[in-house]
Amino acid sequence: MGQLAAFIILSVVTLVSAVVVVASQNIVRSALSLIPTLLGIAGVYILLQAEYVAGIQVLIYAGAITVLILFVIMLTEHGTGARFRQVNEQVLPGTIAVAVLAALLMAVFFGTAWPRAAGTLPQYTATSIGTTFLTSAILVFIVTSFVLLVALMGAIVIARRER
Amino acid sequence: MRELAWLIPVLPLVACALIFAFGPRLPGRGAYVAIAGIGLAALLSIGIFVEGLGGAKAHELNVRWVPYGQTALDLGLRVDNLTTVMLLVVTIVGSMIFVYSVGYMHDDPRFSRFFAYLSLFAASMLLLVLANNLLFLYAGWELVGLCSYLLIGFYFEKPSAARASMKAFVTTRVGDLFMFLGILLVFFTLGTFRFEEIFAKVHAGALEGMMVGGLPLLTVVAVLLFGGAIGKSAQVPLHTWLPDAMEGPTPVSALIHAATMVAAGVYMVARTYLLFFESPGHGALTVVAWIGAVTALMAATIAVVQDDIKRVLAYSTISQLGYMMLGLGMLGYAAGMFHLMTHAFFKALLFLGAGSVIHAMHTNDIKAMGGLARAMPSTYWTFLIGTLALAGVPPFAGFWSKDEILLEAFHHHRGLYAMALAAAFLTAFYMFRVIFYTFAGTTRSHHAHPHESPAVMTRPLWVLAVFSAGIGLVGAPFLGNPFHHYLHFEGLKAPAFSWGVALAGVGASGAGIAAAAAVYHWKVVPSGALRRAAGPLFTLVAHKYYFDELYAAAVVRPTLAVARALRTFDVYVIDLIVNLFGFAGLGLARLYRVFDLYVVDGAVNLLGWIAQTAGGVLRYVQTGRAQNYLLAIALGVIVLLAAGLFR
Amino acid sequence: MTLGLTHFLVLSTLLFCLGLFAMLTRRNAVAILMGVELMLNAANINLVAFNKYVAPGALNGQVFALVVITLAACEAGVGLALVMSAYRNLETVHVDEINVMKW
Amino acid sequence: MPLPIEDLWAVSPEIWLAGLGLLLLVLDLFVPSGRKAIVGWAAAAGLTLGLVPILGLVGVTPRTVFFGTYVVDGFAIFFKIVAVASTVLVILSAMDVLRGQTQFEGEMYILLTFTALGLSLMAGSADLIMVVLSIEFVSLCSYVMAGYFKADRRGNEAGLKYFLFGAGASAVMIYGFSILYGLTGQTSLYAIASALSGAPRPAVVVALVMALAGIGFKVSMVPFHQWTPDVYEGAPTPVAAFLSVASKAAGFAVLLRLLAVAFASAPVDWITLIAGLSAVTMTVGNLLALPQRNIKRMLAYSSISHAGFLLMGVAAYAGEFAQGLLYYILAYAFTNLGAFFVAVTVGQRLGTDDIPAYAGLGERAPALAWLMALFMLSLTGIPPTAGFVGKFYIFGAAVQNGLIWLAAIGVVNSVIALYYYVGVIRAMFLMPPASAGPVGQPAALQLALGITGLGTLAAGLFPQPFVTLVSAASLLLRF
Repeated sequence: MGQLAAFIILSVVTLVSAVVVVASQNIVRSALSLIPTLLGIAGVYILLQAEYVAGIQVLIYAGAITVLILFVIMLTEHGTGARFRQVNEQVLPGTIAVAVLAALLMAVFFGTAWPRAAGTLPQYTATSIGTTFLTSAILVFIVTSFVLLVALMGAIVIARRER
Repeated sequence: MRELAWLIPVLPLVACALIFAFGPRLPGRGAYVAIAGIGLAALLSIGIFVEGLGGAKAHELNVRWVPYGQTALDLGLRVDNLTTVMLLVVTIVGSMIFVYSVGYMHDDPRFSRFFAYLSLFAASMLLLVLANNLLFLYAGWELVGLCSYLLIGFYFEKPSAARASMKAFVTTRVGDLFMFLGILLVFFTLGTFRFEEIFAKVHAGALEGMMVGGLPLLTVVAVLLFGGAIGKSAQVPLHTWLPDAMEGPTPVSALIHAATMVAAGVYMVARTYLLFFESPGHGALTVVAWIGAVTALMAATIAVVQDDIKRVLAYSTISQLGYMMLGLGMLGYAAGMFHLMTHAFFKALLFLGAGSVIHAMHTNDIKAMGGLARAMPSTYWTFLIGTLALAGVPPFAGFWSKDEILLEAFHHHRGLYAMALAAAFLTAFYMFRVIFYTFAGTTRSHHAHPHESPAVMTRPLWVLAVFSAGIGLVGAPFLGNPFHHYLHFEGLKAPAFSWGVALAGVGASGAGIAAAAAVYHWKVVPSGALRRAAGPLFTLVAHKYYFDELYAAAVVRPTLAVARALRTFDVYVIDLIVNLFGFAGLGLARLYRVFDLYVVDGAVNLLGWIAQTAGGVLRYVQTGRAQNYLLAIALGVIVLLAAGLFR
Repeated sequence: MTLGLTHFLVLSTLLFCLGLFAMLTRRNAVAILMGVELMLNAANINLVAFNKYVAPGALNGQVFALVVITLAACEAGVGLALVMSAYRNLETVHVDEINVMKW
Repeated sequence: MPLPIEDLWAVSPEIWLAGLGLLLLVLDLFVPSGRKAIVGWAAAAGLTLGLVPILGLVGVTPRTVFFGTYVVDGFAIFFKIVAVASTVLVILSAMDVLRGQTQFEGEMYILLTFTALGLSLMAGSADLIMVVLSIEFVSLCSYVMAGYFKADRRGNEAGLKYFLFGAGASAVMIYGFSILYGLTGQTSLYAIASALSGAPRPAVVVALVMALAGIGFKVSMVPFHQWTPDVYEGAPTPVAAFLSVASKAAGFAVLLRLLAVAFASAPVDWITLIAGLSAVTMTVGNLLALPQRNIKRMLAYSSISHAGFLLMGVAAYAGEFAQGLLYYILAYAFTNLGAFFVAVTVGQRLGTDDIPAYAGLGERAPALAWLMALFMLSLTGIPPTAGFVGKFYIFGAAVQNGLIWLAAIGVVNSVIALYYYVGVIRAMFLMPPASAGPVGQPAALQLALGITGLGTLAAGLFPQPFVTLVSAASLLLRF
């Protein structure tokens, strides 16, 4: 019961600030309210006994990515800010499409009997995740590092000015 | 010798590659190389033919190409009696035209390129002829189409030439689509492309009783294949590209659009004759015969009103191809092929003669010519021989082959026979119209100084003239018809020679010549009644652009014109016969031209137009806005979800 | 009523659709990117929730989620670099104004 | 769970490619800025050497390695060969284009090398996480390469559009994968396969469709195709060539593995779904190609329609008979790369990508024009070119699997396609040149053109060795 309450509070925080992200006329406010959204999701992860994922979520998402986004917003300030119309002419078709998709997804999710496997999550997921990354997900781990490398390189190539 | 048959297409191909690689630096700016290629191929073909006369067996050479499951696509060549006849025609006529082109194209800046294309064409055509399976045949078929496209548009500076090349390509592709479907159908029902295996399986009844959409499968296959022939051999209703194809250089018209490529459709029908023959109730053959007969008659009427010498010959070609189809359709396997052979020689001769005339006069308009007989004796005499052969005057070649077709038609279907006979009359009429306009009388053009063409052009004319005069004798009944002994279809027996049919044919030709002479030469009924009677008609013919206007306003004018013509008919009943000819010719011609211009072209253009328009409208979906694309993703997902969930 | 899988799925669906909505309607490329981040987070909620309720025996879902977070960071880096580079040349970050190429 | 050392042998090609990329990063530091072509040649040579470990794996017993996250089978090896070989060719073609255009010339070759690694990983991925990771790997590199010419407005636009579209599509795909995970509790495709047979149908449909969005984006399948023409037009031409061949081929590898393995016994009729998408894709691509005047846009739409033909191969995939699809990919790789390389040459030398600029190419550069004619005919599927054999196989597979209607639509589409392909031939041979003077070709490009031209002809004239290769490769590991 307490969990449910916590979930509801976290969901409300997440969704309300997500609505602000999506709908605000001020792009800076959008970016800033991304932080409570992402933190709310981190809380949801804790509810789901995924402390490690929650931690990473806070560090990378709420920390790094949001700061990066704010940086770019500041750097491109000339083209952003409240002076401009923030939405395009697709609001109506977009709304309809999103509503239809939401309805379809909800209907399918509610109608699906998800399988339940026996077993419980380990007590400390961080250790287990570490073990997983070094055993069964070793390839994933290595490839991820290469993806980070090329993303870094690509971002530098694109962002640096030509001399 | 037959083991060397693979060299026949390879020789011109090598010549083509050499010319492309080294161009004008080769001897004769490439022409000699090209002539050497086709000439050697001709010698080889003659050798193989002689071997065939000695009774050599059919020879096959097979190479495994694409493996497919248990079976495979084998590529290979087949040399049998049918092949040798075609090889002979293509290489000999081809050699003559190559030689002639040296003179005709002498001043062209793209001289070497021309010979490269010609060699490529020869190689593709020989490949088509030698193929031992449908797929190889189709490859050659498409390649000759490509060469035809390149050569019609050879003078690409002229917009009309560029347009004509595209029209030819597109129109024939419509036929090819059917043919390709037919080929696929054969492959997926019989599991092979090889003629020998196909025939064996069909003969054994592999397709018996199989139906497609209520029709016997075999008939459907044969008619689909025939669709390709309709396009390639310019049969109704896909014939409209051929007259426009005359935009190409004249040797091209002679080689590709008269003697060889357009005959490929006829050859293909003969090649796969068993499929047509075995179709229940000869259903497919009936289709072939009717299309052939309609084409023969219709094209002949149009030829009567043409003033462009090449266009007269083009319509004549269409008409004669119709004859060949009629022959094949009337169970005259040998007759059709015989006519193909004789026609190749005399029509090539006529085109080259026309080219010689054009070379001298710098115009295509026969009305602007006249009196050339004295200035160009070689051209005149050879052209006359070709004309007599085409008109079916004995003992020239055309008589023997045309007589055989008439004979077959007479025995199998009187209605088709009548149409063929009428076409024979018209053929003689329009050809002598050309003769009288071009060679008789005096020059109507004052600034032209006609002169005989150089020997490099006239010699090929004489060689072809000799063939046109004499080649028919190989099918002469009083010599025992050796052609029939060489080339016959299992289970078919040619009807015996009939004096009556022969005389009727000669009579039709004679009447045509006499009518032409009466009108254009002796002018026996030139003034007074006749001029009044024929006046409106022949003024119409003379005033070329009057026709153009007429076609331009085709919806209203034809009715008016018919009305006017009818009034003329009423008033001058005395000149009934002249009028009758005039009407039949003009009215039909006009109708057919309108039909061509607006219905057939319309249908072909419509297809293109629909595709273009659909593309043109659809492209605006591509707005260039990223978020429209993102919306497309969302909508795409929704539609696919809906399709998956609520199917 | 106790907290169950369906709750999380509803949350993720709503978040996904909000992200999609931002992607479809916001003119600013950075805002579109934020929409993408929301969608990825929605997927992550699914993954972690399924991991707990459907297959708690292994940590595949959480590993998947971590990989997605990493990829999101990479995408943000490269994407924002592209936005910057476009902004320098075209002087706009509004994607509906960036449509030279079409049809 | 100890790390299985013997599995390292199975990923030796990937190790080589990764090491090569790192080596080139270091090499690039020491090469002075005017001579970055050295990095290019080194990358091309290294990638060519990379074919050795790949070929060393030929004939390996199909199996999964690294705890079921990765798979080595003939199928994966085939796509690795295609990926690495086409990357080599693209690097050869890119050298002339990049020279003097950007100070980051060396980085492009490194990115291409790493992309080849990503493509190889896509071909062998046997786990949802690996699939996502490798697709994103390739995508991230591709976004950067598409927007590589930063001073060019079209380049900026191409990069940004590609990124936005790709990010959206992959977000949808990842969401779909999360549902797939929820339905099965597994991420390995092979484990999913068995778990999915009893799964509730609606949720499976959702998972499939959403997954198709991401992969459909990679292979430019309608309706996830719209980025294609804009990105091809704006990106550097060698990159467009790369996207149209290498990344599309790898996309098909993933698509087929996902469908044929994970969804093999799922309660959805994916064959009909893919067949329908195939018909729509080839028709839309063809119709839109008709009015194009820019060669890169035309080739973009044509590549969409070819995606439709390839989807026909996917739909007709039954049992062990993937030869049609694979042969088509092989033929398409040679032909389309060649066509793009001609476009590279003409674009570099004449400074325009408009088809009318090809007028008179038959006189100005006969070899180039004839090669282009060959590629156009092969794209149409006219014998005796590689494209014909590919079409023949793919139509044959479709007919054998009862998709006759799809084959008929395919035939009609190939006829439509002829119009715009022949338009190029017509421009080259039947239009007067705007200016005289020959069109030169740099050596590296000539090499690339020669290889593709030879391949197009050889795969049309002597299909037997290629068929052997393809038959060996059609062994897709299935449980």
